[in-house]
Amino acid sequence: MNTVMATIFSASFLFSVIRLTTPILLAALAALITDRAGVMNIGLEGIMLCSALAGVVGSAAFHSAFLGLVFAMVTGVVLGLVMAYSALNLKADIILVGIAINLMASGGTIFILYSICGDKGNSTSLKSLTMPSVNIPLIQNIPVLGNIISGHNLLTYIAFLSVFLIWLLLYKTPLGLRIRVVGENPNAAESVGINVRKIQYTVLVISGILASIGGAYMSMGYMDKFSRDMVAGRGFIALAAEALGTGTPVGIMGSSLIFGAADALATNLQVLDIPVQFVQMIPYALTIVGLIVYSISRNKKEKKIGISK
Amino acid sequence: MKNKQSYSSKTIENRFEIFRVIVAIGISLLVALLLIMFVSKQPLNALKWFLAGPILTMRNFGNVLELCIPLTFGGLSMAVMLQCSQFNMAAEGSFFLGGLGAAIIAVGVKMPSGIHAIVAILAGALFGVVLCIIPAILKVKWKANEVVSSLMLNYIALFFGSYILQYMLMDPDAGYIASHTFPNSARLAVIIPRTGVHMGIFIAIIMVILTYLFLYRTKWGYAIRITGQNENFAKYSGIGVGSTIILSQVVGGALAGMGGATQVLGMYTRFSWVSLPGYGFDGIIISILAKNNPKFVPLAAFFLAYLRVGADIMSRRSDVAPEVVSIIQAIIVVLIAGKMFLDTYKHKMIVKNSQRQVKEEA
Amino acid sequence: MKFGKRLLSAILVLAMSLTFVLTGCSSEESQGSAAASGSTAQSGTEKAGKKLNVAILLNGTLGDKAFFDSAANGAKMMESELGCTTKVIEMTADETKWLPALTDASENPDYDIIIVGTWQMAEKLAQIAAQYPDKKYIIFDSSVDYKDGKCKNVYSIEYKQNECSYLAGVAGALSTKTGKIGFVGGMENTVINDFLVGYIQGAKAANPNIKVLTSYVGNFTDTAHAKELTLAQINQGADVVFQAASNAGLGVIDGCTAKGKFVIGVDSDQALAFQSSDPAKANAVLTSALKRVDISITKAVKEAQAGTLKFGEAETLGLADNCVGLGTYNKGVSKDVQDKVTEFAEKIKSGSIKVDTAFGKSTSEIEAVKKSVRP
Amino acid sequence: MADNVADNVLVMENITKVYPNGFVANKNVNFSVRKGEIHALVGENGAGKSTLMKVLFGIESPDTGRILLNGKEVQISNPSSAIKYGIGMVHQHFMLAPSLTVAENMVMGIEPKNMFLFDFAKAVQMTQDVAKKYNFDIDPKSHVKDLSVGQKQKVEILKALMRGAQILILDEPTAVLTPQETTELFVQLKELKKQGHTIIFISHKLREIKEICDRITILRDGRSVGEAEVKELSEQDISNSMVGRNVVLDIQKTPAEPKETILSVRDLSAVNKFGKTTLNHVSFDVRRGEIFGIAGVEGNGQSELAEIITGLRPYLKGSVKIKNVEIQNLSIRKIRELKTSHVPEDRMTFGIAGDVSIKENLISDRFYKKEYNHNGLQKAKMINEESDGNIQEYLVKCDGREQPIRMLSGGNIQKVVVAREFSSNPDFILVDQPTRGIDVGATEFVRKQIVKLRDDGSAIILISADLNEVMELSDSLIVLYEGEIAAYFPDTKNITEQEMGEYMLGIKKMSPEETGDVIHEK
Repeated sequence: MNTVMATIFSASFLFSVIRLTTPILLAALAALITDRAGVMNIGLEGIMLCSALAGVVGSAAFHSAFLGLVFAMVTGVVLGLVMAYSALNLKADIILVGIAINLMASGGTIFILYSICGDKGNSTSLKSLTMPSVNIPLIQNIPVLGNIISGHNLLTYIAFLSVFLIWLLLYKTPLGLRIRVVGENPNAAESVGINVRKIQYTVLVISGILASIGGAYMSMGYMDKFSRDMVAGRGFIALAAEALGTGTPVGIMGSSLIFGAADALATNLQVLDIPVQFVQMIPYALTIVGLIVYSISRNKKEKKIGISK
Repeated sequence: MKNKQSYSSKTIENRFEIFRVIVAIGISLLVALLLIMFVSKQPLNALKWFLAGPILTMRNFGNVLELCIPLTFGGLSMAVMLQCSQFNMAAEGSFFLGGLGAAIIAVGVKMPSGIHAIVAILAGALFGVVLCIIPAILKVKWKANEVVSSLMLNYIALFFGSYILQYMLMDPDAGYIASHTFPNSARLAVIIPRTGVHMGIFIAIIMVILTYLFLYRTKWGYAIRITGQNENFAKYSGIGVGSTIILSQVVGGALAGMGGATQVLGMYTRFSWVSLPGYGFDGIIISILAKNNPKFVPLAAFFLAYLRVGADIMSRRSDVAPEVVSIIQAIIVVLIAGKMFLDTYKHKMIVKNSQRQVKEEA
Repeated sequence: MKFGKRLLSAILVLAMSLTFVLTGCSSEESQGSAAASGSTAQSGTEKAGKKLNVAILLNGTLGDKAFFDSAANGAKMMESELGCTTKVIEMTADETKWLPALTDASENPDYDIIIVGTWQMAEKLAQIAAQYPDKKYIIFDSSVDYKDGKCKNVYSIEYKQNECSYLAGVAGALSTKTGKIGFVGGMENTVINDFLVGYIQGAKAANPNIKVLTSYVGNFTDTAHAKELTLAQINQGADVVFQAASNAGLGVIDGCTAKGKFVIGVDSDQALAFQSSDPAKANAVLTSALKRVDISITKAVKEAQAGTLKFGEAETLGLADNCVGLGTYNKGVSKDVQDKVTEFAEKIKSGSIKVDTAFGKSTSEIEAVKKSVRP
Repeated sequence: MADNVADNVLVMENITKVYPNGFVANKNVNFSVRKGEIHALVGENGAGKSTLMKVLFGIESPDTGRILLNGKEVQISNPSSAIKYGIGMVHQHFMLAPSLTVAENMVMGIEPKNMFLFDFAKAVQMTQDVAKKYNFDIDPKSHVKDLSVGQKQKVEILKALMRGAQILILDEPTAVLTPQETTELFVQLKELKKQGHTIIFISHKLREIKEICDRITILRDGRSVGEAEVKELSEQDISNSMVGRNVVLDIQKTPAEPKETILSVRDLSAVNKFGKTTLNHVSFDVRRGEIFGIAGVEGNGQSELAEIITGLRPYLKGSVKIKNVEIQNLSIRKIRELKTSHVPEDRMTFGIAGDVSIKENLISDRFYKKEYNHNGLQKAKMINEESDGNIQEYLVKCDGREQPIRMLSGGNIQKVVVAREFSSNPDFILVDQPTRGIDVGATEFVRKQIVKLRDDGSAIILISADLNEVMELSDSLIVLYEGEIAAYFPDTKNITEQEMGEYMLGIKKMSPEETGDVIHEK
């Protein structure tokens, strides 16, 4: 037990929390941006998986990690557009579209992987590249903090930078204002000539980009290869993180960090005498508890202002 | 003889729905064919096995039928829940727990043949209910989003099931994580020799009929459908909306649980699931294909099973990976769920028809 | 009226499914006999010592750089060394597909020998082998039940993976500087735990005070989680980690590479596997606990081609048969350590060391083994 | 009209609008507004005011007619182009995003930018500027959700002004306001007028119109009855032109023979979510065998009253008893089991489930009852027969009982609702806007059925915004004005429409003694 406590308060534990938070954070931000415009994107898991593969394939084909990332992002954009077209033009239920994207991704990535590499497990035979890790000058020399904050993958910094960028986008740009108006009162948006469908297309594309960076992180940062189903439910956890994040980028960063910490904890607690399965349950159980607490508090608030009985 | 008749608009809509489904399936198959052409060195060979493989031998056809069984249960489960407009993904977890529940009874209790299997399946249904009811209660009580809570619950169900399997059911002499073998009294007998088609197919057929009757012939099913269609109307009519939502999830969970139990007792000799089986998510595809109507669920299940078995045979006989099916499925779901897909065409049909009607009257 | 119509259609559905059942039976018969006669003709020519046509059915997917890939490698060896025709079929991890695929292959007159692997396939193979008595089968990593003269057409290969993991434990314990070594398994199952039990026993033999950290990924696919577990173990002081996690094992190798620690590969020689594509990873591999599926099945097919293979029997291959063992050593492993390992290997071969196994152990007994070395 | 065209900032000529369901909302309406005036647009519900304004604001396109702005013909195809032409509209339902600040709501769609960023400071400045210019007192940085209704309305007005609105349409702006807020609004409107803005003021409240409007256009039944200077007309004049009847309905009915009291409401009060009182100590009785009309301009408490009596809305103060049973804690099903029915105001939202068949829409209130079920299954044959019977009896024009109800016309949908609610032989039924938006044939049919139901011994509440209907159909009636009973007429025969108009529009009010007669069981 002491070892565990010592581990939890070590710098490398906190380092791993940040590392584990990265993909969840990116996907949760992707969920946030669509949610703020009144669209629920549950296809994040699928978008992440597809772009994880795209990043690896792209970096191997163009011999550039950066172009690999771009290729992953293009994949995310395309999938975002497909979702938008299906939901907004064809008027399919957005939840069903999301499920369809997820179903397609888990099989489709294997199909493509097999067609390219002749391998269904992973992309070892592709000489793919990874995004570099970055040591932040000055900060890396600060004793404990340096070990926690410095030395992460570039995409991790992009993830945390995205919190700021999304905050900037939502609260400090004309587009952000329009997104928030569309999410809250689409009639109000229409009445001043804002094209609601265009805004929803835009957020699905942005969401696709964010999720695709999260996917690329899985295969080009966290790992250096693609392997089947490697996203392993992180897109779903991100939905939960978004639901608990009070609808703001900073709140979502907080809830994502909690999930990252829960995940890191679950990893470290495996050395204890508890059955592994219960340790593995921690992040998911935490989500449900969080969801209940959040829903209760929201209902109380609504009762106060008299929206619901 | 009149060459062209005018129809009531309902007839047009019905015919159009069939037409829409056919077009959607056609488009998705076309995409699949293009993909196969693209990746395969012998595309014609691959195509042959893909499309004709399942009916070339009785055994292959048996594979289609045996896959129909869990898919039918998954489809029925989602049909009941979607009829109430609830996106409860816990059917997936319920399927898994249903299998576990059946295994516990099969391995842990001694009973005479026949009764044993029935009790095991009922236990599976109960396990399924316990899981599926949670998101419903959270939603009715606190308006917690059922999509998020049910997705998370699936993982919890999986880990809980693994724990039970590992610490209570495991056969240490097995070379992998698996329960002790099921006694014959609990197993569902194979009914077509040399295939895996088992008694479960009758249970599935019975459940299709019962679910259809439940949804369309009982007061509970009526309440579920009305609530799903228009909550305000249901409330105005005096229907208890909250309890109806919960009821739909209970029935859906029970069907998923039964499906898991039937699958485990029919297709396995031991319980050895260590990951979610996927039939709950498949159920969504099937339910969408079947327009959430239990009557059409077996048809949709058969279609999907045919595709999958075809793809498996193709992968054994050629160089195309069977995962191509997942792309077909996604396209079908989106096109069929897309209310506006081919809508302009439908509109034209109705307008033309009404013009014809006017002419006839004149 | 309407209801009557519905009832009628329901009855029709029932009737149709019954018809399926009936016609199913009849067409099945002709199918079965045709297949049987086909294979009889085939087995007639087989004795002439011609190049065999071999099907290898894997109940998983390729790409693990370990167990299944090793079997696929065996196919290549058969083609190049014996001139066989081979076909590797992935039946995937979906258990319901295994029986159809096996039956399918058995009915295919082209195949002379069908090879399957793992414990899960044993029961299914026994069932099928009885239905196709003229077909020849080889099963690796498990044995069918030969009691009462059954399975005369099946040859079984079992491995003592606990022996190679014992040696891996010895090598690990001698190479660690911290006195702590790690083990990352895919899922907690008996074969994986068999590796673990041997590993712990070997490590204790080399260093009685050794501590072993044990983690499981929970599946065989989540590489990221495997990496995280590895990093956590390294963080807790482990500097050599043994992976037995199939596809997810890539994450373990990646984690060790990133942190400059050693990883012990599994099944295939993973230093060789990464040598060309990723030298950094190859350099992190201390050694690999080999289960030479490729060599053993090739050897069996070679004997079959010569007509000397003992169908109806099981062989357990261990260190003595060169079918399990350690792979190439990292250049950082000293001669002393290598000699020490060889010493232990000799003792196992001679029988003076008996390696423990997870087969037949309950979960709590295995927990006790883990507890004995927990830090 | 052509004489002072030069003064007319806006002219709408010969506007005709026919909705797809055949309803003619505007028939050759002419409407002109002079620069710098406050112009009242009045008319009963359904007279065509909203449609005319929707045409002006580009939400609906007219079938005939043209719009001239400052003498030039313009095409207004959507709200954006209306805004461009300097037309602003303040909707009854506010077009605001509650969680955003006032400044953000003000500038949405025309956000000020600093490089690529949204310039919040500039938005605040813009808001302050426009507020100062028109002497509005508003904090640009406060969140809209924290504002009172009156302040929200100010934001809406400012929003239009900021976009350069010269012509401002206010759709019943005072309906949601407290008297104090109304006074404040009028001060501001006068200020706007002073600054040269033109205001189109839609209202039912004659006192207010007399107070601030210069000229008035009265619509009735989709036509323009005329326009005039407000000061030339008395409140009575306006009321008379508004509520005048074109056709006197000929409803065959015998005098009512009221029997025992079925529904009794005592001291019922209610507030809406903004805290505004919508019902104020309302008491009345409804007896078996009478049609009890509730008249009044919409938004004077009728909807709340209907929802409370039918169990859709909870109430805290007062009592509602049906056959001596207090319904405060009863579920809707329990209330219905007291043999009550309800034809809802919004039939598409509450009255039907569109994708479900006619048959199944016909049984939603009774499907669970013993007589409809046998051994767990519904009695299909009986339900089918009953549906066919209802379809026949209520003359529902359809392809058969299995047709999804959404395919029917509005009138036939209403017939299905009426069939369901009437065929249960209720002791008490509340009929809310029974003929709104449906064709003449269906209207006549539904009215006949209401009379028949009365003769069969039901107690009926009829709520209708159609004065004709409520006067002709009811045996006795009350008029609701601002949540209170303004008048009670034990016999509708002797009422004149002028009188009704005066009570409905708040010109007159009966004494408590007079209205107290509505309570039959003291």
